[in-house]
Amino acid sequence: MLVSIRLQTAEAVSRERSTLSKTLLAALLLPIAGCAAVESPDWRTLRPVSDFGVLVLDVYGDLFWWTAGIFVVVELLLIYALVRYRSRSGDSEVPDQVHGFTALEIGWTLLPAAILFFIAIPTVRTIFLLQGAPPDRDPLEITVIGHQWWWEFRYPELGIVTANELHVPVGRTASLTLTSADVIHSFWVPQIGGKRDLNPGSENRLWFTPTEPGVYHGQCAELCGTSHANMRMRLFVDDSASFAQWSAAMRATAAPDSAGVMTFLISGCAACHTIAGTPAQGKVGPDLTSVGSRTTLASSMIPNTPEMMAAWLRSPDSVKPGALMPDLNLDEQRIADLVEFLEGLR
Amino acid sequence: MDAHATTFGVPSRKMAMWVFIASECMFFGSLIATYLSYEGKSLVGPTPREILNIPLTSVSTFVLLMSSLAMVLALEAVQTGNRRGARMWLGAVVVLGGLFLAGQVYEFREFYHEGLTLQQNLFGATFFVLTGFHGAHVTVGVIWMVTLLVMSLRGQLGPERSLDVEVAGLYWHFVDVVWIVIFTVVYLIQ
Amino acid sequence: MAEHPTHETAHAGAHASKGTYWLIALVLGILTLLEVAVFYVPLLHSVIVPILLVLSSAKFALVAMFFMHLKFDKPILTTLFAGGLVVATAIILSMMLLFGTIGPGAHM
Amino acid sequence: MSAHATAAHPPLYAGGLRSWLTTVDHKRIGVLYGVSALFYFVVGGVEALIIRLQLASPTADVVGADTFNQLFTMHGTTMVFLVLMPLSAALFNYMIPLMIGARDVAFPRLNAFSFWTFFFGSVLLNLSFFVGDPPDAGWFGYANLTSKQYNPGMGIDFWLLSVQIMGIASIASAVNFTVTILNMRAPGMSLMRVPLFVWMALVVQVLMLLAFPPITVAFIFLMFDRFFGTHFYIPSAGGTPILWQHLFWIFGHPEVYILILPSFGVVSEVLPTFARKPLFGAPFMIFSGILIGFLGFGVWSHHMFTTGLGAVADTAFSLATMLIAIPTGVKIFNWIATLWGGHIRFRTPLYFAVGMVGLFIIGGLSGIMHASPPVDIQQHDSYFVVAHLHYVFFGGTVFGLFAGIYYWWPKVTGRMIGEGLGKLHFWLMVVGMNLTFFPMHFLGLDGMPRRIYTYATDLGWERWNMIATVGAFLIAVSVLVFFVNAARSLASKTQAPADPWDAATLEWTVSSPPPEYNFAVVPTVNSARPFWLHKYGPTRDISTRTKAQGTPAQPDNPPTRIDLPSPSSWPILAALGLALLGGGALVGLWMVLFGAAVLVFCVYRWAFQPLERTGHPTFGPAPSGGSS
Repeated sequence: MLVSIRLQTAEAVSRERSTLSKTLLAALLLPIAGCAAVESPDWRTLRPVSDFGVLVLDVYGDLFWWTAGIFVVVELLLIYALVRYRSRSGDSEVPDQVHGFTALEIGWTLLPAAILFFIAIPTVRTIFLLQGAPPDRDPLEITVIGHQWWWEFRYPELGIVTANELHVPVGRTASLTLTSADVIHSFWVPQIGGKRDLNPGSENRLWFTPTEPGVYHGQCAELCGTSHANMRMRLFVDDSASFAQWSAAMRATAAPDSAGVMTFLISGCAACHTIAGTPAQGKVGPDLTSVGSRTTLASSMIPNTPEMMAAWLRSPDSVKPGALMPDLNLDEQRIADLVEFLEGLR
Repeated sequence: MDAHATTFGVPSRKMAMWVFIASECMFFGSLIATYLSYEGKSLVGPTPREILNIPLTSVSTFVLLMSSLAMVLALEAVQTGNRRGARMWLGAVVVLGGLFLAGQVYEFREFYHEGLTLQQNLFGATFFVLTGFHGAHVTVGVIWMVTLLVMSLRGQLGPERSLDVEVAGLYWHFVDVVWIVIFTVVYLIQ
Repeated sequence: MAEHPTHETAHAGAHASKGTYWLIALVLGILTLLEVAVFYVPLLHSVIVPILLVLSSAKFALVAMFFMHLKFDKPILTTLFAGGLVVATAIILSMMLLFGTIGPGAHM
Repeated sequence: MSAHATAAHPPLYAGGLRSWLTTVDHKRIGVLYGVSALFYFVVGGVEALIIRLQLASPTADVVGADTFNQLFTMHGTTMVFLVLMPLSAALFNYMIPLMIGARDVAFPRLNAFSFWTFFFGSVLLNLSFFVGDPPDAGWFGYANLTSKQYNPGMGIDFWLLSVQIMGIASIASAVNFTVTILNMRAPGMSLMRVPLFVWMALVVQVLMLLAFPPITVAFIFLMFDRFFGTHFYIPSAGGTPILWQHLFWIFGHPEVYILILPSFGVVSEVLPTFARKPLFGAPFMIFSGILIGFLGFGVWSHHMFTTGLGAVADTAFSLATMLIAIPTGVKIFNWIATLWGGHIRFRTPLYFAVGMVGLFIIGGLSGIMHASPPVDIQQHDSYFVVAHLHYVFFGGTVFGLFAGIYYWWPKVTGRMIGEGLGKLHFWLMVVGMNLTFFPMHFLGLDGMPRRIYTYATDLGWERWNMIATVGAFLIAVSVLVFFVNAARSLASKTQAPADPWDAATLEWTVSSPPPEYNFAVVPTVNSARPFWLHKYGPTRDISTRTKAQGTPAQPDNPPTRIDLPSPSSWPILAALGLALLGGGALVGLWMVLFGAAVLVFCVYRWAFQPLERTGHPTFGPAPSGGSS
């Protein structure tokens, strides 16, 4: 019996090398092939620039190799069974009617349990690490408030309020308090680490210590309405010197030229926006105190250039669909004045 | 499809009612879970302690418990072919169920006058939705009982149809046990 | 939603007698009275929750076992009911834990 | 048994539209479910294609932001409630009574009511397209984005009312099938002899029973918030949108198993048939299915690891989630062991079943990653999760259900379906599916969030997005091939044999399609594989024995007549009343009251209408099998 099976298999292999088994193999290994096609992936979540991201990546690494191993073993077993036990044409024999093998089944119940044990340990340890106290005893406290569809960043100890561009110094733990002004949003800078939701009516916390200066892309990760896709941000990890410089500049409220303030006030902008040191104290939209110093506009959608600023003022909705900033029907002269004024706020 | 042909020897309709009751456990479980999760989280009054009328509700609870007694006696009467008893006890279930509902309507009106509405606070919302859906179940039960009573009065409710009464009874008793839980966790444990 | 109302006959198993029903009703009434009494005795306020839970569980069980005939009926019916009941109870407890109604940090 | 296979009987699907509207036959209702589901499969697929076109390149402008949000909301809602659930229901309806040796379900008219309620609910959902305001808050509809303040249009109302109506259909159908499976089995079919597919169906019914009430309650709260101004999910009044997340996922996670277990069941029927062996370790398979269902209720918060529930809750839900991997692993190993040592015949159903095993593993393994909160918080709401869930629902459920469709196609239609086109369908679908969904892992790892209608050019996401879009169109082609194959099969004249696959379960003992009464003589079952036992005798030492030509296992002891339930108009009218009651909330109170009146009236007429009426044809004794 055994011999005959061996003969069959040998025959099958030499005769056909069946296109079927080949294609089957190719199809099921497609994902692996896909992986292999990508040389040394440099995807953002795999290139962390904070202690938080590194902790997360460590657990991911563990899990990846366990699951990849299981994947390869199981798929190979499946393909082997298919190729080895394929019926030849005209074969009307009935195979042995095996109903089960209890010891084996108990075995492959316990095996995954054992593997899970190895996955569970780093998981639980990291959960408590990440949700425990920040490693730095004097972290930089920042409050992040989600809005449809922009980010508000407040530095209570520095007296800074800004939007959409978050600056943190390298090497010092940033401790974020997260909440929302309207619907649920989610704070996510992939290279920093995992996300944490911004829930209206309650506060969440998240800390990380950036390790590499640079500018990193971040984005809201919880569906929050029309322009969810456009709720982006930039995280600037500055070296200590430039962070000090930035925060000093932010705190220095340059007396803005009064003509510009006047245009800003009579155009209706002040109903929603604050500019420190002026009567404009609106709380609905982003704080514009030093908007001229930002690199981007409209929750990091467009570069901060006079042309783009003008386009944004002309028709907010066509830049960011659903934008809550109304189209004020400003004439070109007023737009030019406002652009000049706002770009001057540094 | 009679009892002898079924696998478990239980009439399918009776089993279906039990299956439905299991599902209802989750329905009321979710409502109760929400009530308890939001307990004490209202931003403004009135609070349960200020407003819940324990003497009134104790009487209501007693009325509903006694309706369950009437229900089993009605079933017993139908099974033994006691038509007079069936009418009397089904009538009693209808009256007691109606009394319970009347008590609830009175209670809701009182609360409304004391400033507790659906919109007032979380207590109002969770309380009215939980007890309101229970009341809706009682209402359906009362309509069902009236139907059975009319059938009985027309002489259509002989012993051969006692399963109709038994299944309706299971529903009625379940509505009663739900109230046992609500009375305890909403009214007595504040 | 009664299906085929004419064809089934009740499975008249060994139900309790009328006397038992009256007795159960009496016990239910007394338990309710006890519950309300516990509510009004200030001395018992520290242990009111466990007492009330025990009393109402007893009422629940009596109605289910006798009025709903689970004690005399096929075990499959009890199994079905218990399935829903257990999952529902577990969910209520988990939600209370998650929302801080009970457990660490609760006010009760 | 097979003696009646060729007996004359009235054609199952004859009769005009009215006979379809009033049918209470489980087979016809199964067909109605199947046709509706396949129709919505096309609708949901077109929605997906538009989504993929929009994402194929950065800053594309195929549809606007709002339309995109509506499309993925409708795609998700459609695929979950209008495709995968009813497609499973189609197989349940058609096959369960046949597989357990029953003539119909326990409550045939309730069954019709379930279908029509589902159907009207699905129509109501899609009506939102015609009033130009489809829902746009995602199929998960997280509060408080669904509140009146942030979503003032009617879309959310359409969504919440129609899903609630379909939920009632699901609960009604779950009650019906739980009782059918438990209580309507043929003599001798103990629970351990119930076919795996039926077992998984039973677990699914219980999950529906227990999972739909919480979502109903969540919807009731949302309805009260939107219609009556309560504050269940409104933070300014002390409520929390997180309550919605809990209630939704208490439903939502069991729902995942509601969607995948039917497919597990199909594969557990198909693999043994084509390997010509019994299912390896059937009791383990049954218990692991039950365990998956049970554990499914204890893990809902693993969808909420970014919500901020705290380290203790995260740990508890993480560990509970990991436990589910154990019974799932058991299933996969047992399937492979079923193939092991068999004589595997490579027919189309086997292709899809094997494809399901091979692809589901990928979704299962990425699921294990998500069980670990530190990993999950990176992957949550990113395209990695989109990849994961499509490997589970497309690789797992869709492939499994297609295995079932090909497997039972001859039984249902009485026609064989083309092997060549079937295999082409399979290969196109495998390649298309991997091309579409595998790159999404990479996109997720590169930080692409889900549910975004556009992305900037400088993020480097366009290559994999373009590949995914190409894959999606390949899937569309494969589905087209399926429809061509189906049409050719239906047009062909060759009658399918009763038992084309040499299978082991009861449905293959009757003709294809089965007679209206299913079994002329209700079989007596003495094995988990009654038909196999009948064909091959006791299974010990079977390897040398060749197939014995069919002799009836049953003593010919026919009943005098077979009473079948009569068609009834009341279930469909009651379902219409329910839909008017629910949908009426969008029109006005008068419509709600009108719907309620219709519902109550129809329920009364239904309750007092005898199930079997005189004058309806009954069937005489077998083997003549003709109508009398």
